Amino acid sequence: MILRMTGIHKRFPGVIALDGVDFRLFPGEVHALMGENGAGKSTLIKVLTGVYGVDGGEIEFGGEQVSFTGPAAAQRAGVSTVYQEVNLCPNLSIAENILLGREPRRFGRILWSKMRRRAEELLARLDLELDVTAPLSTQSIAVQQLVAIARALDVDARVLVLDEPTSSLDSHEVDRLLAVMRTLRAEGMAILFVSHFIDQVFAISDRMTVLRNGKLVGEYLTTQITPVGLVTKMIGKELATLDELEQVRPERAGQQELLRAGDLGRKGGIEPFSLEIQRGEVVGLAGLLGSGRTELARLLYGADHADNGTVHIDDKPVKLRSPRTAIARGIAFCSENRKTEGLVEDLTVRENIALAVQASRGWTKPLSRKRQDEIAERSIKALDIRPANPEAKVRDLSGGNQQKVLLARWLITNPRLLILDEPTRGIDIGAKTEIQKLVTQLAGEGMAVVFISAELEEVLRLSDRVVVLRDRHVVAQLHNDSLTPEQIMATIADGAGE
Amino acid sequence: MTKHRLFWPVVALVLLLLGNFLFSPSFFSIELREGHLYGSLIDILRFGAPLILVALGMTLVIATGGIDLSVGSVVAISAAIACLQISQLGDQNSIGGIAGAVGIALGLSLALGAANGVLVAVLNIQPIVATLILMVAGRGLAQLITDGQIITINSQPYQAIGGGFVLTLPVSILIAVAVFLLSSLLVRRSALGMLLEAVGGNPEASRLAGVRSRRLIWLAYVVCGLFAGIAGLMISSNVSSADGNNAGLWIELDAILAVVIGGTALTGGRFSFTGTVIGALLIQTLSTTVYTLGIPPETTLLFKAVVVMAVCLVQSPAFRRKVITRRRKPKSASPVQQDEKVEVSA
Amino acid sequence: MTTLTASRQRHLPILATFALLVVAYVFGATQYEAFGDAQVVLNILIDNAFLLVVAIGMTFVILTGGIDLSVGAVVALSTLVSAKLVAAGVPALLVILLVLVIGGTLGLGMGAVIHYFELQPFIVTLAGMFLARGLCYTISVESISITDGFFTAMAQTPVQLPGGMHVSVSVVIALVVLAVAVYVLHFTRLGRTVYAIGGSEQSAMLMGLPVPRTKIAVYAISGLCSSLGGVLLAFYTLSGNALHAVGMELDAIAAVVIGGTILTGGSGYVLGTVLGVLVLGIIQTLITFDGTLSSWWTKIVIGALLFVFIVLQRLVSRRTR
Amino acid sequence: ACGGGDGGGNQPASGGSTGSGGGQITLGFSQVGAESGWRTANTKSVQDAAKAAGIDLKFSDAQQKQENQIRAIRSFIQQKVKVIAFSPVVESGWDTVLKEAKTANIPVILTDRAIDSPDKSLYKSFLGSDFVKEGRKAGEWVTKEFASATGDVNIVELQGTTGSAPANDRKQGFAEVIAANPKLKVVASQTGEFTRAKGKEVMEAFLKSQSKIDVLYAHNDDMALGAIEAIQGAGKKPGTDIKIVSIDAVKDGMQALADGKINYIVECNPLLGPQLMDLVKKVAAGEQVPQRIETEETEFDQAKAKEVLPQRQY
Ligand SMILES: Nc1ncnc2c1ncn2[C@@H]1O[C@H](COP(=O)(O)OP(=O)(O)OP(=O)(O)O)[C@@H](O)[C@H]1O
Ligand SMILES: Nc1ncnc2c1ncn2[C@@H]1O[C@H](COP(=O)(O)OP(=O)(O)OP(=O)(O)O)[C@@H](O)[C@H]1O
Ligand SMILES: [Mg+2]
Ligand SMILES: [Mg+2]
Repeated sequence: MILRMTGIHKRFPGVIALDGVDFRLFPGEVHALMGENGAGKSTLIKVLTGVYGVDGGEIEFGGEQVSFTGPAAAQRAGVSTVYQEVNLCPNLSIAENILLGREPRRFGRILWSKMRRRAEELLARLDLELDVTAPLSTQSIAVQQLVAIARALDVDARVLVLDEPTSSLDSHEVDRLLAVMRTLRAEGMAILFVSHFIDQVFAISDRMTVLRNGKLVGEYLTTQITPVGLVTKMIGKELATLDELEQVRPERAGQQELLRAGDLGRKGGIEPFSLEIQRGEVVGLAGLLGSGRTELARLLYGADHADNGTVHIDDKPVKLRSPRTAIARGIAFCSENRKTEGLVEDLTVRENIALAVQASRGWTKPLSRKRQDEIAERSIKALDIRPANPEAKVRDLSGGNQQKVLLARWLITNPRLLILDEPTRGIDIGAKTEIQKLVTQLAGEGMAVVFISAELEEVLRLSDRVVVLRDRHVVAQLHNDSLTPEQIMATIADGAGE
Repeated sequence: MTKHRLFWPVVALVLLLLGNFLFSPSFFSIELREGHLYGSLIDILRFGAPLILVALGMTLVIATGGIDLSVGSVVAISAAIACLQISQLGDQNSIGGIAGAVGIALGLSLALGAANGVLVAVLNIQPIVATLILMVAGRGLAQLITDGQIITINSQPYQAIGGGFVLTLPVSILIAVAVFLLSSLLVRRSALGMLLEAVGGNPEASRLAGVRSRRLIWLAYVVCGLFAGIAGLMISSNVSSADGNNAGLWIELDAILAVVIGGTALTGGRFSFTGTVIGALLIQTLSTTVYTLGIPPETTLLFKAVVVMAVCLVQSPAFRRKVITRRRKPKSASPVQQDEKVEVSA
Repeated sequence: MTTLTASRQRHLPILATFALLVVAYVFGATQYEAFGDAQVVLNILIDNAFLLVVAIGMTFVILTGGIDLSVGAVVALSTLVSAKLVAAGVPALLVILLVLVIGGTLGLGMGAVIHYFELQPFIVTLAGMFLARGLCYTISVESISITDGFFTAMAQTPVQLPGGMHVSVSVVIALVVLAVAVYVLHFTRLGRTVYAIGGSEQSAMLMGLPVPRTKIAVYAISGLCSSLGGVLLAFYTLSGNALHAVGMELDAIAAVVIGGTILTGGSGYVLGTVLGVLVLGIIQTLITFDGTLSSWWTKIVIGALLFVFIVLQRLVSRRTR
Repeated sequence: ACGGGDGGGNQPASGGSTGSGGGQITLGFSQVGAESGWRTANTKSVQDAAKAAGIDLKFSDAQQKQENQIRAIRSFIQQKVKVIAFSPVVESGWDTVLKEAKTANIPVILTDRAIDSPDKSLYKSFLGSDFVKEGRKAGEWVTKEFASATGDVNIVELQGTTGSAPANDRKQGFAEVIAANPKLKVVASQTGEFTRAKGKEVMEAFLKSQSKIDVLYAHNDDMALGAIEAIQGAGKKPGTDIKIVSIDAVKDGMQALADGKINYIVECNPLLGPQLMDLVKKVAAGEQVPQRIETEETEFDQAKAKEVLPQRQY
């Protein structure tokens, strides 16, 4: 046994995040840490690596009792960690983000060319070819996540901790990562893995520990538990399955055009494309990493300026100069990057939810406090945000709950076109079902939705139409009657539609 | 109670006042002299009033993640132009003329604030250099207006702004209180406060949420300019003269300090007007303490250094955690002995 | 392609500033007699060597997203301590060493307080400024002349350059400091950690970088640079005075920021700082050469030139979105 | 430029041909700044006198920074002016740049404040006031005024900017004189930074913390003027309940003196332009000049103030 945590207690003001949790980890295993949003997974990891001090309990590492003073100490002892949010420095180059702290040096002097080569090698392990001298901030969140993984892989570690490393990745990258994990496991590495994707967990893990509300539910061998059983343990009750959702998808597509983009494009972002969106229609965007889905969405929202093409809304030409103009036309955009482009972490849940509505009203027409409370309460209930305290700072929420707050902000604006860029990132399986239902329901009420997700199944389940992108081109627009992931993948691979 | 974020600044203020009291027992006494209140506490409020005003404006700017170094110069310009106007009046006591002068001064302050705002919000110049420009040039402008001289005026109504009394209360305090209440009301009753905090907390997220961040940031500088202008009127009226070089000199530092002591972070986001007022009063009390205690000018700064440091340390949760209440060792929970589960072979 | 544009964009503010400097120089040379003399450029260096050193220290601090308001006071303290000790007969080199130790220690102390007690740098270094300035006054309210042979030699021995031109020893020292700073920031782990902290302190911590050490180090470096700046100012003026370098922290900050470093940290270059110092220097020089401006017009024109520089720099290097 | 080149047309060629036309003298003048009305008057006097004397003036304002002043002197050397004059910001630290001037054969005149260099050959002459003497005069007046006082005389002092030469010297001179009389006690002394606002603020505090104040000694008129307002605000009569002595004799101060709110002012004359220009011409002509010239200064009591007030220029 390389790691043993016993009776871990961790309190935050007003919340008991961990309540007597035990956890063990053996060399050569992948151990999945499971639980709903806010169950305490990330906290356990941060306690382990010394980001937080414990309020009770013991940590034994490599046979010795330890109490790491911080991530640096944990790293030195051989614990390499990818934390849940991308925790890298956006101002530095990709190479530096991978190798900072372990730069190849001679007499204390950093060898830059060696560093670049080393970074490229590490990225190649994840099947990634990037210009490693580019600043990290120019990269999409998925790439950033991969860079963080590459960084963790480079450490000469005995324990690898991965907190939701796959939340933004699509199947190809996930497969790559799982392959790398298998190799490492074979080499005797102990891996702690957190993910809300049940199939990934079953594909890779040997053992699972389930947490619920900060308490230990139990430890199980993967071979001895079923997906349904696992989910039941996580949420404490049976989960209504998704299957019915696929049936309820109504024949809607009201044939009433809401938005028409003609030859819209932006240099360095996405090649000119044309797209029509009908009322009540869910348009899914499918494509690989960096295929330009986010870029496309940002153009529709006016977050970036198009340098080409036209947009018509209700058959009237509009110039989307800024998000404000888009919002005024009833467009909403929920960004994939909740930390830098979404939430104001210092503000409360209530304020973050009310922000977009308030912004469109302008500062002179404040939402009354009562209205704000109402909105917040309703959202907290609808999306099961925990803790259910509208006055909690968003910073203190767990990753999945933060994502729900961001989603809530846009859902309440009641837009005509809702663009969701990876809305279910980091959201647990129960809540994800709720959100998918919600999207279907909203579309049924006539809202148009553009849905982007790295999870192809999810896109297919929800969309009436799938727009396929590749290398920043729109290559196909497929009508979704029982499309399969394979068909989409084939379209992407061909690079040509029908 | 100790949780409240203004608890510790208030404690520091009270301690400082008590310190004064120990040294000079008449410190808290307030008497009625010639029909107005008279005493050390009143002095603190009276001389603190301009600082409070400037610091309130600064709070808004800092909330947006900016900083305004030019407030001192705006103080000087506002003072200079008002006094110049009044000195040119035939009758320096004519209310109309004074109102005109005050109007011109405040208008100019607004314009200067707006100019700062344009540099920051429209041209995206870093606030510290954007306002540095006016900080440097503004002093010159003020001296240009006064021709490098001190303009002395003799105007009873104007003098009332900074030195007068209404119903035994100093007018300057009333103005400061009014501005404080009005701006608190404005900021918290409208959505201004929340939107400013959003812009300061995460500008990009706010933009994507549809907040008119440019306009808000610009507005913050405009208000800051206006408040500095009012402070300038107060300062000049208090001594019935305008001193282009010295009026409001280094007030920006004191104002920023007041904001920071009041618990608003220089990185922007959450702000507190009440905290700022407490901070400003603390700074003014500190000066008064120096005079009351008779600390020689050579050691004044050492004294200030010690007090400022002490105030901040008391406020710092980390300090209280690490030094005042030594961290108790956590009781180690009895390890739950569990049956060994099946080992996984690698 | 992307790298090229990316790096060009990152260097654009610096290039723009440099171009503006050249324009300003050419303008001065056509406008004022004797301005075109290359010695004028060297004089800008001579007159600003100490500011350069101080601003370099400040660059480290600002790159981490901090700020150091104590530099001016530390400079003054250093001149005064030098003068006092030299007058008391302590050997010059020992004095300089002592002064550097004092400056470094002050910075170290402030850095430790900032880090361990999680206080805002602004307030801690402001207290540091009060402290250092206060110490000055307690040491002496009078200015003290330095007559020591070593100091005088350093002050008055010109370093001859080809073409009959010369610089001072201080300039050489400042350039050495510059070279060291460039090296440290771009080729050592410490330097890269400085940038990382500026990018995101939280991330740097989670990446396992030595955040506490580095954060404290930058304030120590700034303190060290300020005290060295103080020594250079003592060379320059051959005097110690409690009123030296009042407001120099603003000059230093301005130089750093004009040089393209972002006040929130993480982005900028020391070479930019050099340009920032030169911008301030050339503005002053233009004004002294003009010699017709009244006191207030001097300030207004300084402000206006600053405005022109900053706005042009901004417009030239503006990203074309 | 203006035409009237006069007296100094033919001196030994020292600087070679200069930018300014043949016979005209170019004077480089570096001023401290414009920190007070006194200083501005000083600047104006120099500018006006230069114009009147037909001297080409290169004026540079140092904004209270020694670095700027050194820079200015360097640039004067670079521009090969005929004579350099400056009011040093501080007393020490001029040797290096003055040596450069000496090497370039440019004579230097100090105005207003002296420097403490042991090498007197670095400048030709000093023209200005003696701050210590001013302090002494103020002290003498207090001693005389309270010669017959029984019991202690409580004095409060408003100092100038901490560390500045006038503040140091005026404090010192005053203290020297009143030391002779044990009844005269400085009970509180605080800096008012030479400004009215600070003067008022500090005096307000003095009035509360001191039970009895007989005399106020202010290092300049502005602080005294501020203090007067504080005294009035406390319901006392300045000049009667509290005697006031200050230094400078600016117009507002003289007015207050004439009004009986100040009791005595020691003059510190800023109008040394004409004297300076005479000196410049002499120096440029290579004539011998005295090392130290003190400006003509006097003291004013209330009667004398009324008399001269109409003619005061500043
Ligand atoms: N710094 C903090 N301050 C206060 N509360 C916190 C803090 N960090 C976490 N919490 C609370 O602790 C609980 C556990 O959070 P944690 O981040 O461990 O959840 P998680 O299991 O990782 O969830 P997710 O799947 O959403 O990432 C949550 O209720 C959260 O609100
Ligand atoms: N493989 C890659 N190579 C180069 N650049 C990439 C790559 N992947 C992503 N990028 C960066 O991502 C941006 C475009 O991707 P966008 O965010 O639109 O993609 P996406 O389809 O949303 O994919 P994802 O969000 O999964 O990365 C570009 O600005 C580009 O710099
Ligand atoms: Mg988590
Ligand atoms: Mg994307």
